[in-house]
Amino acid sequence: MTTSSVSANGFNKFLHSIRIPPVYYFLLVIFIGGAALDFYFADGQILTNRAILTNIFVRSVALGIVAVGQTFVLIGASIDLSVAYTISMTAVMSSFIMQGDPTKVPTAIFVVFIIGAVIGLVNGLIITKLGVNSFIATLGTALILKGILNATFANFTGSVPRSYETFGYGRIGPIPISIFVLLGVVLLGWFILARTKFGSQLYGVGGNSEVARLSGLRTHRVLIGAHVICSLTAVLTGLFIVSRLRAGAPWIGPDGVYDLESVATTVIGGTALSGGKGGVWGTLGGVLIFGVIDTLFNQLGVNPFLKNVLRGVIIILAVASYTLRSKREAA
Amino acid sequence: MTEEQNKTTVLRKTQPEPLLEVRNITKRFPGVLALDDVSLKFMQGEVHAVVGENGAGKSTLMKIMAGAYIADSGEILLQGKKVSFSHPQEAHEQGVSIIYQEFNLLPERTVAQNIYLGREPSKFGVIDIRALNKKALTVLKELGADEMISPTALCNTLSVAEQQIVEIAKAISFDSKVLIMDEPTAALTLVEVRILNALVSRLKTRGMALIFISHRLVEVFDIADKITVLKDGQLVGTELAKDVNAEKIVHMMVGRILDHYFPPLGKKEDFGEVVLRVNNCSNHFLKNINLELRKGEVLGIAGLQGSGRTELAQALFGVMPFKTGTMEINGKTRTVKAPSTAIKYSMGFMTEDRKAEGLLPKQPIRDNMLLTVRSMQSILGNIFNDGIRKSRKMVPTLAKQVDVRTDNYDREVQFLSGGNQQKVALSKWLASNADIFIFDEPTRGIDVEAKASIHDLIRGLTKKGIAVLMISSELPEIIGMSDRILVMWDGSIAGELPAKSTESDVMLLATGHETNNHSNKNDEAGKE
Amino acid sequence: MTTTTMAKSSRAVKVLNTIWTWIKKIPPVYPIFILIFLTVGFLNPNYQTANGIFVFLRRASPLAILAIGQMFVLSSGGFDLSMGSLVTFVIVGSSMLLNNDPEKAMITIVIMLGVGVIVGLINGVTVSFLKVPSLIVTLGMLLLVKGVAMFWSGGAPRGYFTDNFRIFGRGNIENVPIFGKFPIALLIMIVIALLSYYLFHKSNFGKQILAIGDNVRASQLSGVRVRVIRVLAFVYSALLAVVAAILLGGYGGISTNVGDGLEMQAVSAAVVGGTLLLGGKGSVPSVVFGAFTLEALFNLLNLLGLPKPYKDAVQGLIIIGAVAYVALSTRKKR
Amino acid sequence: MKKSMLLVVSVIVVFAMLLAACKPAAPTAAPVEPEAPVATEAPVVPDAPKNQGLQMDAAKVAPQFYNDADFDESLQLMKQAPLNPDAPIYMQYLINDPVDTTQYKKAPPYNICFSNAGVNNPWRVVGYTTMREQVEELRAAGLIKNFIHVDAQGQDAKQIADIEDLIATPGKCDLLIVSPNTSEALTPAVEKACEKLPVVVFDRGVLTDCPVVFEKTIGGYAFGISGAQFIVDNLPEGGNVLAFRILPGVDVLEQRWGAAKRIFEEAGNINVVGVEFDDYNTVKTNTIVRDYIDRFGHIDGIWMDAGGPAVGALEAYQDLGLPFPVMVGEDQNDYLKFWKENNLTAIAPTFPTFQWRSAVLIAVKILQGETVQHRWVLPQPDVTQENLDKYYNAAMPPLYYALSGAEDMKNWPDAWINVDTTKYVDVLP
Repeated sequence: MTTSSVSANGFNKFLHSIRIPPVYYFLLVIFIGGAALDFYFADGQILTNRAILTNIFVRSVALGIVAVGQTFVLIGASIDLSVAYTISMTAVMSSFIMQGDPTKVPTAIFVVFIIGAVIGLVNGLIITKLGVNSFIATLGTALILKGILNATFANFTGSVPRSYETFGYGRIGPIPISIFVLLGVVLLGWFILARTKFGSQLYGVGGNSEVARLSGLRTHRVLIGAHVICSLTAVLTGLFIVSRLRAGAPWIGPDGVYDLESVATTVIGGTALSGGKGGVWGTLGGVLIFGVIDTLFNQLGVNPFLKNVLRGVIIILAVASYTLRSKREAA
Repeated sequence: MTEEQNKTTVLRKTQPEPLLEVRNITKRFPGVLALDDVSLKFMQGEVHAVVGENGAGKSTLMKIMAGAYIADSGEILLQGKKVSFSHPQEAHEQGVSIIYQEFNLLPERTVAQNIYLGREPSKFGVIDIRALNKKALTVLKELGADEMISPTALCNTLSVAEQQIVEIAKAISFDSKVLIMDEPTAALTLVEVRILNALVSRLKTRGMALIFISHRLVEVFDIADKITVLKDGQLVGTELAKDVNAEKIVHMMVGRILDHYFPPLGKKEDFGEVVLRVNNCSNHFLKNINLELRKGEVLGIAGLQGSGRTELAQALFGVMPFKTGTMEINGKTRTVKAPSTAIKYSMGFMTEDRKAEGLLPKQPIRDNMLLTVRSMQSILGNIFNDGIRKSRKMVPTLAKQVDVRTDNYDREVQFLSGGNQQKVALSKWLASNADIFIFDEPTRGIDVEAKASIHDLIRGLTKKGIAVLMISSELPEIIGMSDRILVMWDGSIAGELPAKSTESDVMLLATGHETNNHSNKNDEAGKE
Repeated sequence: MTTTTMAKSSRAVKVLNTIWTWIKKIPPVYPIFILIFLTVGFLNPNYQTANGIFVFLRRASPLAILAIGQMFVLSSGGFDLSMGSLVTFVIVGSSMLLNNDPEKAMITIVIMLGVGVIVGLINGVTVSFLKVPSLIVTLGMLLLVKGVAMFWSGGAPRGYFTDNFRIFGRGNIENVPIFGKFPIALLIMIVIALLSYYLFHKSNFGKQILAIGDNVRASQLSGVRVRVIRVLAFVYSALLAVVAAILLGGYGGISTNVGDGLEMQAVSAAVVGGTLLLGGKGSVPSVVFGAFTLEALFNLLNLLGLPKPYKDAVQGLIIIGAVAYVALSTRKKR
Repeated sequence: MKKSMLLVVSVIVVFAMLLAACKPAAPTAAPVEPEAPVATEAPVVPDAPKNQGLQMDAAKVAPQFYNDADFDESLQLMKQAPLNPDAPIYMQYLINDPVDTTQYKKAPPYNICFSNAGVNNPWRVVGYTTMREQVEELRAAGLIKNFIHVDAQGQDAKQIADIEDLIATPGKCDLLIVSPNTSEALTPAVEKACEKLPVVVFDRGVLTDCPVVFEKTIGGYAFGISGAQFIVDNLPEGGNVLAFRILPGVDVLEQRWGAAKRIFEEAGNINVVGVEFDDYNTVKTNTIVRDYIDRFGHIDGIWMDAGGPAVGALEAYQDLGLPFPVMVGEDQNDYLKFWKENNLTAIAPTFPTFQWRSAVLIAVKILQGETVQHRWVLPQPDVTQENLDKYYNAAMPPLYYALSGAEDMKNWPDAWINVDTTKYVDVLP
């Protein structure tokens, strides 16, 4: 074998190994189509204005972080509908503990991550040990969190110190810090899924839990781990949102529809609801699609009610493009 | 025992301690006693074949040894020490690994990821991908399959045989002392079987204990040192391979002489007109299928796994319809694009995989029996007339016909024994008044008694003028039941054999060998 | 003599055993409902009168209807999350169509039922033919249907509900022997429950829904037209959502967020009524009582003076408990 | 199996306890008996311990939105006549706080951008319609070219991103109008916008003084005072009051309830048995009213911080065959109709929707360099028995708001009867 053929081989292998998720072609089409529409019907800012381009990402940060966590859960053939209230819980608890005092920031962050881990643990335990379907289990914990939150904090509570707002509004050079955080979470998510034993085991558990069990995996532990990770990403989303809103209120999670939208973007990104398949890069693509259409609708001045109609259509069509050729019956 | 250098020989000579031993294992499933007080010893450097009918308890025993099931009672000894595996991983860690009958690969993951699932080479939880692929390649090389299979290929791109090799690679990658193989050769071609046999000998000289389940007695005699026969969950006996012949083993397996076991074949005058004729039909899997099925006959379809037996049934029944060619049903040309059409043209299909394809596990016996009748009636039918009551009255009759002994038809079928489940699955086709029956492995996984009664049932059907197409991987069953035999190989029909052909005739065709006399035999069959 | 007494006692044990097995067969939702309702009646004498009970039943009727519809889809192995939005759509759309004209009431109801059929068809066809999981399809429809309603009305519905439209949700049949007043909403619920009972438990339709929910592959191979059945289940669910919406509109008047969260309440009621998620088991009477149980529980919490938000928390605990109970008891059986 | 179940249950319990421990105020899990003494809890207001409703969580007023000085000022403003009585009501102001705007002066036509919290309730629909009709009239007059409307659909996070989008393009907007979704959350975004262009905030406020004009009618305090005082004046002896709020966290709404609460507390003998959030949902409101009647036997006065679901509450009485309570609603047409048809003892404090058109008119004034009021306080009339006939218009739809101030517009009343917010064009070709 000559060196040149080795390197060519290596390059092909590389191309093969990165496997660009198909959602990015969809994203590209939407982006180009959107830019063209924007160019003809509005002021063409999407392509020319860097601030609007970065804002597409900033819009995607909150949903993106939690969608990474949702990807873990969906790969494990589970689902987490409690993320919206986990986000609320985080936002409320962190601003309640901080009370505008910069010295309390570490305590607050520590406490909310612990709470997040406990929520994930409870979800995981109910699903694995009590054998409750994940849809109902996490819907149930969502309702419990909702009740506790609304009964305890009826309002904006406390506030975050100015310094903490850097997370939401700060920039490194021209690029908002939050974008780095999102990319960091995606990279970490990718690393865990693709490069660690845990990730590999999660694919196993989601793909076929019986095979995973027979291969000697502790399937319950793996699934619980995925749920804990998902709740932790929800916590991070909550911390990000509270830094932008200055204070936390119980409704910010459900108002953002983070539960269903994180599932929708993850599925659009190519992760199957049935598990064992997908990855965080696809999810990022799905989230960016939502960011692009949001920006596009604003640029074009689309009627807000029509936006929801179009969102619904896009969710269904995007997923249909994957499932159309599948032989299995859907339910 | 001080001379370490010649350990193996010494051990053999002096009645050594077994590597793995099971004592008094009993395991019960709902409605079935799967294993009844079974004790066995497995030695180092020895290939030990475990044979038995379907449902004899072989797979259950293997799963208990590998930690996938927990025995109700009894104990397992590994190198003389008592062990209890509550989880397959514990078995792996102690050196007992297993290849299962069903495929156990994750289709969306690579070969290397599958082989080392849960045991990836890693530091602090981070996988060393290069080492992973390298290790996988080494294992594949050991199997001589490194040219054929790349460690980075996704498993859903592999052929059935390649997947089987990956399974074997996965099992031997454990550096095990004991390797259990549950029908590893079922899907392999002869060449691949030879590779496997060579490999088994290699593993044997390494000092491993190999446990081997197979239906193919020829192979068993090729590589096994010892043969154990199980029947109905009980141990019949263990023999040295060189001391016995196939007949003896078969006798031990079935416990009676074959002629008594099967109902008499049909007589020529019983066969009526052709009810199903397939002319040059093909689809993406099947090539140029031609066949005729007559009233009152049992047409056996033989072939190795992956030869297209099940696919043929699915094509006939409209699950994976033919793309080209014509089909005639009862003399009229018909296109069958969906099972519901096939049922309309009075066909019935007993599927191979009862649990996945034949039954509604959570529904009562009654609703399972009436499913096909209901699917033929109008959707809203029966609300305002007494059709439903009529249908309900059918249930006891059907139960009697298939000999399901229960007075509670509201029992969920998931709680029935395998044999009764199969009878329930059969009864829904009796209810639909089908006159062309396709049976795909009608006696898989049920006990001998139930088996016999199903065979009687099939014969009973043909006596009523029903045409039966019976697919089976069990040669004795094919030979014992069929009035004619079609043998499939590589998606096409390799040839036709008359009733009472020998197993070797069938096997030759099934492995892709042209028989010189097969056309003659056809002629003879025609003359008779 | 010991032997005879023993024989006697063993016979008694046998009888007790048979009684016990009968009791075990009763779905737990009934005793739970009775227990909660008795407590409610004990705390508030209103619930001891026929009128009080009717008020309660009328209030529970829309949820019961929604839960039945949801149960049809759940039993077939799917989800219908678009119900709540459809309720909103019907309420907003009816007020637009009625435009204060009592003569349009009938045609409005017919049109809305038509909309229900269309929404159900889209749900069902997308699941069956495009093979998109129903969770995603109906989630998309949730956004879409509400969006259309808001887009149509511009956010503020136009007309009043006329009295002849509201009568279904609000009216009573007067002078009914024994009962006195009998709420029309309850009557409609009973009619729908009976119809659904026949469809689900007696007709081929219901048996085939259970069949595809239990094992799609086996059903298909037995000739069940899986797609047709699935589509019909979604259509029926959407139709019942429309009926529930008409009752809710009659009961509460025009509001643009009546439907919010109703789909999850319907799932909860169905699950409390013993419906198996992902298909294969369901029962109309149990689900109706599941809805009643949920409502009675909310009443109980109110009478105990718990803050309203705890209603959600209790609902969460109840559905987890109901599913865990089923999961653990079937695991034990195996 | 049992072990794992125990584990899960204990984790849930620990979790709940953790939350309860973190809770900012008095425990809520303890059932509150109607006449139970509340000595064990630290009473919020020492002189009104009987008002258990005033100690519910929903009764808490967010301190950052409420202060007594503003309460007093509102009380003062309610009595005050406009300083420019000749202007139409939607341009009148009650206090003098002039600000010079010559630095913003530009040649027309103008491009005005509007970041809207949402068009998600009927009050906002009527206001938005009025606003857009005003824009069309100004377009006809050649003063406005583009009016770019961005809707946040009730989400803070989205509105922040929306504002960032709008100010990202220099020259796209000459002026930014903001109707904030919530006050605290939108403050940073509005501050950022102020650095780049003139900003007009209306309806709900923000916690910064940077906008050129913050415009609204007298506001939440006045709304709360009018309704609560009416109940204090008309409630029969020993009557129970139930208070409804739509949602927490909005300054205007917090102030309404804060003011009402103070009036109730100061009156001393008003027994507020409950404060509940109704999510602006009539069915929910109806149910809550029945629940409270179940629990307390009779509810004699209902106070609402937003009258949208008022008819839902009243219908509960109608269905139960009970006499109507002393009622506080809003100027929504269905309520006025119900009031008129059933001769209620009722009042409708208002938060007039005409302030939406004021925002546009003020924006144009700023861009023309005219002097405007930095804090522009518009008058806020109540609908009472005396003037009910003036405000109730049978021709208008049920979700119309009487104080739209739109009667002098070109498309009156069709644009408000057949509401179509989709017909307006943002960017002119």
